[in-house]
Amino acid sequence: MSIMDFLLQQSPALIIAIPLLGAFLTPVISRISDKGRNLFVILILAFTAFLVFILAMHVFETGPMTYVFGSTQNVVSNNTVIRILFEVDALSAFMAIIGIIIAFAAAIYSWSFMDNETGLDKYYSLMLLMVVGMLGMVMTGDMFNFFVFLEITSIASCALIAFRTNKANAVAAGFKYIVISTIGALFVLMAIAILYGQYDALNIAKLAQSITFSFADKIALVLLVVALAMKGGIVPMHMWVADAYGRAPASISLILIAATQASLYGVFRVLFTLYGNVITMPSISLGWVMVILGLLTMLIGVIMALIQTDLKRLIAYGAVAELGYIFLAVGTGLTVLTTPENVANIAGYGFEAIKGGIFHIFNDILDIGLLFMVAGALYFATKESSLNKLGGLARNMKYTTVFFLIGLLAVSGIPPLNGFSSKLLIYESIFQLNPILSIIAILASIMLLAIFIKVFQSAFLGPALPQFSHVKEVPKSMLLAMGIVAALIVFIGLFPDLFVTNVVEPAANALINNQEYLQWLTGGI
Amino acid sequence: MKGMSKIVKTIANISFPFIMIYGLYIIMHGHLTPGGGFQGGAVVASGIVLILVAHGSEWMQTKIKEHDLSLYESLGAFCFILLAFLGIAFGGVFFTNFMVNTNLPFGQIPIDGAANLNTGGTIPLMNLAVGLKVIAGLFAIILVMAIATLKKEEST
Amino acid sequence: MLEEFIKTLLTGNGFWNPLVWILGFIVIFLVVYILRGYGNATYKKGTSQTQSFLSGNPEYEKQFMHVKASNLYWGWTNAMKWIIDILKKMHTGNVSDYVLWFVIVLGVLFIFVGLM
Amino acid sequence: MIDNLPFIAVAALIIIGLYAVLFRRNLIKIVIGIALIESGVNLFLVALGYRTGSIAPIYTSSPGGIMSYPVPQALTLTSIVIGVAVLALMLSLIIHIYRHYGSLDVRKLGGEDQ
Repeated sequence: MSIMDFLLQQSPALIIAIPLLGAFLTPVISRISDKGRNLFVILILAFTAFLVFILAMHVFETGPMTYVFGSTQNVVSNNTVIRILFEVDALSAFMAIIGIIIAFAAAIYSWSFMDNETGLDKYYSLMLLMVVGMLGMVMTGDMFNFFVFLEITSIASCALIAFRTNKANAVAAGFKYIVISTIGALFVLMAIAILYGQYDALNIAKLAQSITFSFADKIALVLLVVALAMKGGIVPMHMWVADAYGRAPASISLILIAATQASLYGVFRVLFTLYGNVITMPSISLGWVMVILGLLTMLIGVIMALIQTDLKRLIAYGAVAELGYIFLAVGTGLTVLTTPENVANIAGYGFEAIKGGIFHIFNDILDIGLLFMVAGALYFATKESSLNKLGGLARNMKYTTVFFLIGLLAVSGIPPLNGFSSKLLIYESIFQLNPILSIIAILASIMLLAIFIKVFQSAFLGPALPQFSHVKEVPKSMLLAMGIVAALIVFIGLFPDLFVTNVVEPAANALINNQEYLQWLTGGI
Repeated sequence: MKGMSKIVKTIANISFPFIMIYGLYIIMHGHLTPGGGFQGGAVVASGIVLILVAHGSEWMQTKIKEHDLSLYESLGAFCFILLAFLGIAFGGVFFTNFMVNTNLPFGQIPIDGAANLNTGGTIPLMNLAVGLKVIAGLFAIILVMAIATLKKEEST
Repeated sequence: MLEEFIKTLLTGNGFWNPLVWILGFIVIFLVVYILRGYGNATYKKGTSQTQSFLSGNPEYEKQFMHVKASNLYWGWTNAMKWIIDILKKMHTGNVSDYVLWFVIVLGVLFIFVGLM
Repeated sequence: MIDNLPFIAVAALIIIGLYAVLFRRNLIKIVIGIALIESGVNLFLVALGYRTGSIAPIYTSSPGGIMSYPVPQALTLTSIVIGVAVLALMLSLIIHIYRHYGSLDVRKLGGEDQ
C-alpha cells in the first residue's frame, strides 16, 4: 500500500485530527517563536487542504466514502449502527474544499494582519479549532456528532469575534453570537433527541432510512431547519450576522462566512438527505417557505446594506443578501422536487436551480471573503472603518483597489466573473418557477452593485485626503491572500463550465439523490 | 479576591486531600463505574476552587501561573489525540483500542461480571488525559475569573 | 484538455461563455479607444478646459470636495424612508429580540407544518 | 401521567428558560435562562433512556434486572461538558461587558443600526 493510498484511506479522520493536533500544539510552539507558530499553522492548514483535495477527487469519482472510528468490525449489529462514522459524499467534499481554501487564505492573511496584537497563540489555536468544527460539521455522518462540531465552531468563533476585548462593541457582538448559537444548538439537540427517541439511531443514513414523518418528526424537522437557518443568518434571524461579521477581525470574518455556510449545509442535509425519503410526500411545500425566506433575506439584506456607513457592517449585510440567493435557489429545487406535476422537471430546472445554489455557495464565500479582506486591509492601513472618514485611498493602495474592484464586480454578478455564472443559473431556473422571483433577484443584484459602488466611491475614489497621505500599501502576506482568492474568482469566472461539470454537478447530484448516501447501509461497507 | 479567615483555610486544607482522592478515583475508574475524565476533573477542580476561595487568588497566583495551566491543558489534549493516532498505527483506524487483549497495562479482557481496574485498553489512559485537560482548563477559567474580579476591586 | 476549459456553460434554457463576452469586450474597447483618439487632438492640458466648473462658484479645497458615504443615494434613501425606518426599528441590536425573532419563526413554521 | 412527568418538566424548563432569555434585562439572568434551556434538553435526553424500574447501567457487581439505556446518558454528559464551556465563556464575556459598559442591561449592548 503506497503512502498516497494510506493517506486517502485515513483522510476523513486526518482532516479533523491534524488541525486538532495543531490547535493544541500551537500554544507550545508559540513559546519558542512567533514566526515559527505562524508558519506551523499555515503548514498544518496546507497539509489539511492537500488531504481534502485528494479525498474530494476520490469522492467525486467514486461516490460517498465512509470512515468508521474505533474499529471496522460490527458497524451494524442487531439493526443498530453502533459506531460513530464520517460519511463524505460529493456535497461534503465540496463544502470542505471551500472551507479549507478560505481558512488557508485567512491564515496567510493573519500573518501580517494580526502582527501587532497580543494573545496570538490563543488566536491561532481557536482558528484551527474553528476549522476543525467547520470541517467536522460537513463531513460527519452522525447527528450528535454534528451537534458537537456545531458547538465547537460556535465556541471557537465566539471567542474570536470577541478577540479585541478592548473594544466594547466586539465583546457585545461576541456575547450576542454565543447566546444565539447556543440557543440554536440546544434546539438542534432537542430535535436530535426527538429523532433518537423514536428510531434509536443517531446515524444520518440509518435515520433517513427509517424515518416515517410522524408528528414528532415534523416537530424535529421544524426545530432543525429553523435553528440551523438562524445559525446560517437567514432573515429575520440575521441580526447577529451584522454584529459578528462587523466586529470580528477581518481574517475571522472570512472563516465565519464558511462556518455560516456549513450551517446552511446542515439545513440542506436535513431536508434532502435526512428527510429525503419523506420530503417527496405531496402535501409538503417547505420549498415555498424557503423561497419566501430567501426573497426576504435578499431584500432586507440589500436595503440594510445600502444605509450602512461602517464598511464591515455593510459587507456583512451584503453577505446576508447573498445567502438569500442560495436559499432561494435551493428552495426552488425543493419546490420542484416536491410538487407532483413538477417531478418530471427535476432533471430540468429544479436541478439547474440546485446547481446554481450550490455553485453560489462557493462564489459567495470567495467574493464576500475577498471584500472582507479588503475591508481588513483598509482598517490595517488607516485604522479607520467608517466610510464617512475614508477617501482617496486608490492613490496609496493600488493592489488593494484592484482586488476590491474584482470583488465588487464578482459579488454583484457582473460578467465575466464567477458571481455571474452562478446567478445566471439561479435567474433562469427560478424564472420558470415564477418570473417575479427572477425579477426580484436581479433587482437585489443591481442593488448589491450600487452598494459596493458606494464603497468604491467613498473609500477609494475622490481627492487625496491629507490625513491619509502617509498610508502605504498593506504587507505582502495580506496581498498574497487576497491574490489567491481573487485569482480563484477570475479563474472560475473564465472557465465556469469546467468547474460546474467537475465539482458542482456531483455535489448537486449528491444532494438530490439521497439513496447514494444510504448505500453503505444496505450494501455493506 | 482576598483570603478568608484562618478557620476556613484550615478546614479547606484538611478537606482538600479527600476531594483530590475522590476526584482521582472517579477519573481512574471511568471505564468501570459512572464517571470518567470530565466528572473526576470537575471534582478535582472544585477542590482547587475551595483552596482558591479560602486562600485568595493573590496567594494562588504566587503558586501557579495561568499560562502554565494552559500548557497542561494542551498536554492533556495532545495525549488524547496521540492515543487516537496510535490507533491508526496499530489498529488501522483512528481511535482503535489497540491495547485490549494484550499484555500491556489495562490490556485484560473482563471476565463475566468480574471487571477489574486492569481492563479497558486505551480508555483509562484517555480518561487520564481528559482528566488532566479538564483540571487544568477549569482551574484556568476560575483563576482568570478570580483575577478579573480582583482588578475590579482595585479600581473601585 | 483545452476544450474542457472553454466549453459553454448550459443553464437549462440559456448558455454562458465568458470567451464570447471577452471578445465582445475587446471589440467595444477598440471602438472606445478609436473614438477617444478623435477627441484627443483638441484636448489641451493646463487650460481652463481641464478645470472643474461648479456653476461659476469657486472650487473648495480638495479634501472638502469628497462626497461622503452617507451623502450618497440621498434621494433613494429619502424616498424609501418609510421602509428603512421600519427596518431600523426591527434591528434593535438587543439579543433578546434576536431570540424573539427565532421563536416567532419557529411558531409560524410549527403552524405551517402542522396544517400540512 | 406519572410516566410523562419528566417530559412536562422538560417543557416547563425550556419555557421558563426562554421566558428569561426573552424578557429579562439582566445579562446574568439571560445566561441563567440559557442554562435552564440546557437543563431541559439534557433532562429530555436522560428521560428518553429510562425505563420503569430499571437500574443504573453499571457493569461492576450489578444486582441484575433491566438497566436503563446508557447511550443517552453519554450524550447528556457530552452536552453538559459543552454547556460548561459555553457558560464559562458567556460569564467571562459578561465580565468584559461590565467593564466596558458599566452595566448589565441587555438593552445597552445594541443600537448600532439606530
